Amino acid sequence: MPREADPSNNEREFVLSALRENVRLDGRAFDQFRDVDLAFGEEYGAADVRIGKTRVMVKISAEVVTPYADRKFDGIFTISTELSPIASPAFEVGRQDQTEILLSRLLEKTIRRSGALDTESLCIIAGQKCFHIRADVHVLDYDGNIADASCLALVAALMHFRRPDVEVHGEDVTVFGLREREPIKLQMQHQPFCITTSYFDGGEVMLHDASLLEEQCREGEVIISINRFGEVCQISKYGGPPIDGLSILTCTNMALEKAKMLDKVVKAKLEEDEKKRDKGGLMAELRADNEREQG
Amino acid sequence: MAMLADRRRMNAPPGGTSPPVFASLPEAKLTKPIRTRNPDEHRKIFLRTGVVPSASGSAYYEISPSNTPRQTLVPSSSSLKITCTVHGPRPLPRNAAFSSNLLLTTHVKFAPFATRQRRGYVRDSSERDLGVHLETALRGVVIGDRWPKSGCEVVITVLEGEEDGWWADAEEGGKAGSWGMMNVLAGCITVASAAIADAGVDCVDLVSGGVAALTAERNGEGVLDPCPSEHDIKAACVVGYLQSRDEVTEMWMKGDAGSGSEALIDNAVKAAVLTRTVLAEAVKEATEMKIGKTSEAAVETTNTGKGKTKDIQMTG
Amino acid sequence: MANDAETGPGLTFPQDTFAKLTPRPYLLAHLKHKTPVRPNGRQQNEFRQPTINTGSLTHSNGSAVVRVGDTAVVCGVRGEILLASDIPHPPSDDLEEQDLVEELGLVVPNLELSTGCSPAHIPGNPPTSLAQSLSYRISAVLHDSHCINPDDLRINYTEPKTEDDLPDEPPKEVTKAYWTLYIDILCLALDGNAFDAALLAVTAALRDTTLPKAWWDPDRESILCSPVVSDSRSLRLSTMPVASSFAVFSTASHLKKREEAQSWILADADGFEEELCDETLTVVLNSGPSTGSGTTSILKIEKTGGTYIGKDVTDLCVRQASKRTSDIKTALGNR
Amino acid sequence: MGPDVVNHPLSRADGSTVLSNGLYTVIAGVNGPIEVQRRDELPEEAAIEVNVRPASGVGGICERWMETVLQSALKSIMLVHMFPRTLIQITMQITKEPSIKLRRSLYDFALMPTLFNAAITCLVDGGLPLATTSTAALAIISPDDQVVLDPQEKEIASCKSIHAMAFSANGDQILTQSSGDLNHEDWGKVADMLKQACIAAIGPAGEDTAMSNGVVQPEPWLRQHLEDEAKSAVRGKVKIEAQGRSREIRSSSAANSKDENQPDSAT
Amino acid sequence: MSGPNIALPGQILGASSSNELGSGTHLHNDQLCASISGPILTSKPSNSSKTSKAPKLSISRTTGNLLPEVGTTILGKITRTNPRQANISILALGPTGEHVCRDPFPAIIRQQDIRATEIDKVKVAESFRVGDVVRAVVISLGDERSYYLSTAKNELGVVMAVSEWGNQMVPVSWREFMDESTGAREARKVAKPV
Repeated sequence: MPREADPSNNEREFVLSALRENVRLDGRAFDQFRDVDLAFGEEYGAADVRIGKTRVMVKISAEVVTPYADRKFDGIFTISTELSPIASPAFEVGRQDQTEILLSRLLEKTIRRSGALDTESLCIIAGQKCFHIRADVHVLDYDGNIADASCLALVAALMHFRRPDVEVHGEDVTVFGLREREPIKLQMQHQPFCITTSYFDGGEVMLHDASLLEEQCREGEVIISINRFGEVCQISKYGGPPIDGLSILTCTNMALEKAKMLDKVVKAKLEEDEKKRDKGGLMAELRADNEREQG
Repeated sequence: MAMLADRRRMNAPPGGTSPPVFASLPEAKLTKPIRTRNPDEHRKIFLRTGVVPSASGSAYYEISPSNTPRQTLVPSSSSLKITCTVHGPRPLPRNAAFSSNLLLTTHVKFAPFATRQRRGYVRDSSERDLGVHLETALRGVVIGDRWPKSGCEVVITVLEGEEDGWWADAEEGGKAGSWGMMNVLAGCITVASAAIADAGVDCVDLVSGGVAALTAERNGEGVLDPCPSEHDIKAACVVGYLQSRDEVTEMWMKGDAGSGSEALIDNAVKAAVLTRTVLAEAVKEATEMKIGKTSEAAVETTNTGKGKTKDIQMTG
Repeated sequence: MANDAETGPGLTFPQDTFAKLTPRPYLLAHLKHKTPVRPNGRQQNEFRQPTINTGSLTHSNGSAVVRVGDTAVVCGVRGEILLASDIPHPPSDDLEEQDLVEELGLVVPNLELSTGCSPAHIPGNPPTSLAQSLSYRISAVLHDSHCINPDDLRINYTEPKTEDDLPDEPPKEVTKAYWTLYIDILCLALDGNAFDAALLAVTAALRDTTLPKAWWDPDRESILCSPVVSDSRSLRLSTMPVASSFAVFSTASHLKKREEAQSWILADADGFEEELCDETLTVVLNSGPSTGSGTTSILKIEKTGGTYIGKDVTDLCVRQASKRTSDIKTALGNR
Repeated sequence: MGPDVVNHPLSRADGSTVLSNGLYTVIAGVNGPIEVQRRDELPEEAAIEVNVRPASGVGGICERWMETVLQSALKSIMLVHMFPRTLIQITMQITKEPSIKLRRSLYDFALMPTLFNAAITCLVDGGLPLATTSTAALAIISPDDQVVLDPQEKEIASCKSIHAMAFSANGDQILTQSSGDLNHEDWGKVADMLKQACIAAIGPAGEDTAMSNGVVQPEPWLRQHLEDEAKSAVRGKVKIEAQGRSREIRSSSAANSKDENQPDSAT
Repeated sequence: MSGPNIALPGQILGASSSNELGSGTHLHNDQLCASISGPILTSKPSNSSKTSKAPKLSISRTTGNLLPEVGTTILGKITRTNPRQANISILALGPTGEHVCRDPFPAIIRQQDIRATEIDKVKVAESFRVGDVVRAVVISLGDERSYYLSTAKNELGVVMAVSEWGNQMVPVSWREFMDESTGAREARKVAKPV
């Protein structure tokens, strides 16, 4: 299988010495993201995120299933991350590689285990029927920083998604089609974002949103998942040379700033999308107002 | 449940299904089958080689079911139907290390419909166990050093397995030993030996499987080839036996044989001797057929038929 | 000719060797001969005659063993029970009755090739793309032909009258459970055209299938079945889908002129021929369940790879398939 | 009306397109020729791998079937002998599906032409040589026995039979997938109409058929798209050549193929 | 050949003291036993040989020889080439390929084993192309993967080849084949036609 081609020594040296002179190859500031673009699909729960050339798409779907026997009052929420060769020929079909495992673990910790989605609200009849919300993360173009991009797309898609409405009569459940009844938003408890800080020279140089080339040259990374209130969901550092404990604090502070930025992007785009969906409708106005109050 | 779906197969409906439960009705009372053969008599075996032409060697083994007409939908017992294919000697897989001997691998799998309870497609531990037992039975038989750096796969599919006992007892919470497995193993050994001979792989002898049991009905007296649904088995033994050398290559004993264990082994060997006659006959017959075919083919090629034998001639 | 080794190795090969070393020229030589015969001795449009045995598996509700040349397939049908209350997402009311079997997943066919049926299919591996495609195509035929009547799979219960019911209202009948048919197809020997043989085994096994009488027992709150043979009923297939596959052997190449290419249609290709043919066509005809009954319609035409099979060739193959279908039905009817 | 095609939306894949029609949106990417695993290696030609990935959920046996069908259809028009012992890897991600639930085989058949067209356009974008231009189209026969080209999802849901076919510029039939309740004559009718539609999409090559039957001919969307693509490729060529790191195994013939990226029949 | 005497594996054929061990047999204790099933062949000791007097007992293989051995002539197809060696799949055993192998055996012809003379000047690319049918002889069991073959004899080398344009070619000299329809010549290590 073709592996991701390693940069040549010259290339690596070039990147590193530029960084030592406070220059990134694409001219960005160290903490600057590439252009972040978020677009929603025609249907609910499809979010397409681009950060520079990196592109990730997330699709949410819902299905009525039987809950797990040991979690009768909870719905089911699963995140599937399968990398395919469309993003890079280094990703093989049907075989998990390191990148895929790390990404899926990270999203699991950041979104699922932090309780971002309220799974209890997905229960229809305890022990019998519940919603299974499924998020499929499709990485389409891989130019570094897929963790931040995937997490952003996932959060945006979850917030955009509407599940079908249901009605319960005793044991009978009626599931309404999207056209029969207005579908319902998922209950999100908070919106965490992954912010990856790549470091070079033992932490002397810290970068946000590294490109693939920068990732290949970096010594290590610290990934912090944090919501806009500054609550940290997880911090990971997968090996790499040790860095000063205090710099984790710096990372966290910087991550908070970025999380707030991404949060704003999501909110703005959601609002835009909602306006587009029912133009001029009074209902739409009211709903948007309510949301602002909640937020 | 939905999570466990196998993405390479069609899956059961998401709600999950259960096998039918039969009502006990007086007009369909099942009676436990009774052994009508003599204790030292083997059931009739059907064995034929060469059933899968694309394999190097193959054989089909069947213990014909008793011919009682079915009055109920619930089968009273089932018998054995086993197919075996041998692939090899052939080159080892790319990643294998050099081996100066033939690498023999065995594989036993029950068909989903082989037993009263529907089986899965993925091998379970009992199937892996059978594979290991079979490998032990065969390893010493094949003359491996004649086949350097090559491998040979023995693949067995059990289309219908022997039952572990009178099923109605098991249903009522009675004992459920896995006695059927022993008959299956004996069948596997015999059918594999036939298929290996069919493939033309050198062996020191034909190896045949035999089963014997000590039952509660006949105090102390053993029976050959016990059909588990007919007996109340206390202990059983299966052997892989080389008759011309009087050697046992594999032995598996279960249950409490007490002081009768030696007699039990002797009986299993006796059963294996009975099976061997069928095995030897089948192999011999197949070989005669093959010789017939080659001489036929020789005749055919000399009478160079139309278009069938096209020689290409080099010019220049 | 095989014995001229004494004069030194010449360039005359025994047939098998010729076939192995240069399979394409070997097949080509046969087809180009003035009285063309395929290397397997068959005519171009000749199918292998199947032999069909049914009902030999003890633990199946229906079973069949089909041998077509050196391809052998065994199929077992087993019924299990799906309780209506276990269905997480009951079908909506506007679902067409005939689509119920598919919607609920009541028919579960799986084809297994990893049985050592050929040197290329060794066990211990998950199903190959080929095996998965075959399972899919079989399930598609069973669903699209609507050959299984959903009513045959329903286990209904007439609810006793309660005081709330209006006195004149007929008793309410509800479906408490459904039979689910697990169709397990094992390929025991493979020499080409697994699809036709497998589908034949499936239809033969389904025709052989009997399901016990089953009822809802309100006291136990479960389904019970009658073990009495005379209570059981057989599955009535409403239609009989029969597949006929063809392969195209062609000398076409991107290095040669289009006009120079020659192509041959081979009915029911064996394993050797399949290896050499890129283009395949399968025609599935659907007709009444018994010999001569009902009108025949086309259920599926599937073609891929190559460019030889256009409209005219398809027409020709449909005609051959139609003849093949009546042959198969006769073979099945005689059982 | 042809589908909307967006060229080269992805940066990593050698060729890519987004293709959307009323029913589906598919994003396709091709990598190749690239290094092949030993077990898939073919001594005299390139191996072709097709991956179809559903919008939600992991692929199952129906995706494997579609991949097999497409792989075999594409292989017959790709010049695989130019790249022996390499791999051409086509991945197609479905991003939008019909909004109403279709029966499995209707869903799959309706998807087939979208996938085929997406694959063809992304192969052209990736500069992989093809023997001929070809395109696929979808038709159904309605319950009142009318043939409907490019049907809407509601028409698909209630159809009597469904047909996905692909034809090359010279009218060779590359792919046929028909299913439903149909007879001989109807099938012939559908095949003719789809053939015309496909040839019309490829453009003026088949002038004689273009005016027949007084049927309104769809615009040659594929031809227009390919011409645009070729023009922009010539413009962008200097840029491509100046682009950074070269791939590990891009054989010289592969590099040449960039230049001859128009299939011969389209010129 | 009416009713040949068929032996089964394990069957005792005679005492090892009075018989020579042939193929398809093995020794057990002092007995010569069959190891495959097939007709028993007895070859009379030739009178000229003084050392072995005993007749040689062997069992004829109904399946034919199963594996390539050192010295076996084989027929195979070239699967890939590089400047040092050509990879080949062994497809049939015997000078005319009497025994067809079910599974191809991987093998290598090293550059130095292509030709008997001027070994250092041989170029693999001018001797073999992918797809050529080659007759060669096994010279060693090789490494864990491939057998090693040689074509360093006149009657060994390429026996059938297809030109770049997909046409069957004919040999025109000891080192060239010709495409008769285009007239193009291609270099090969040609097996001497007999």
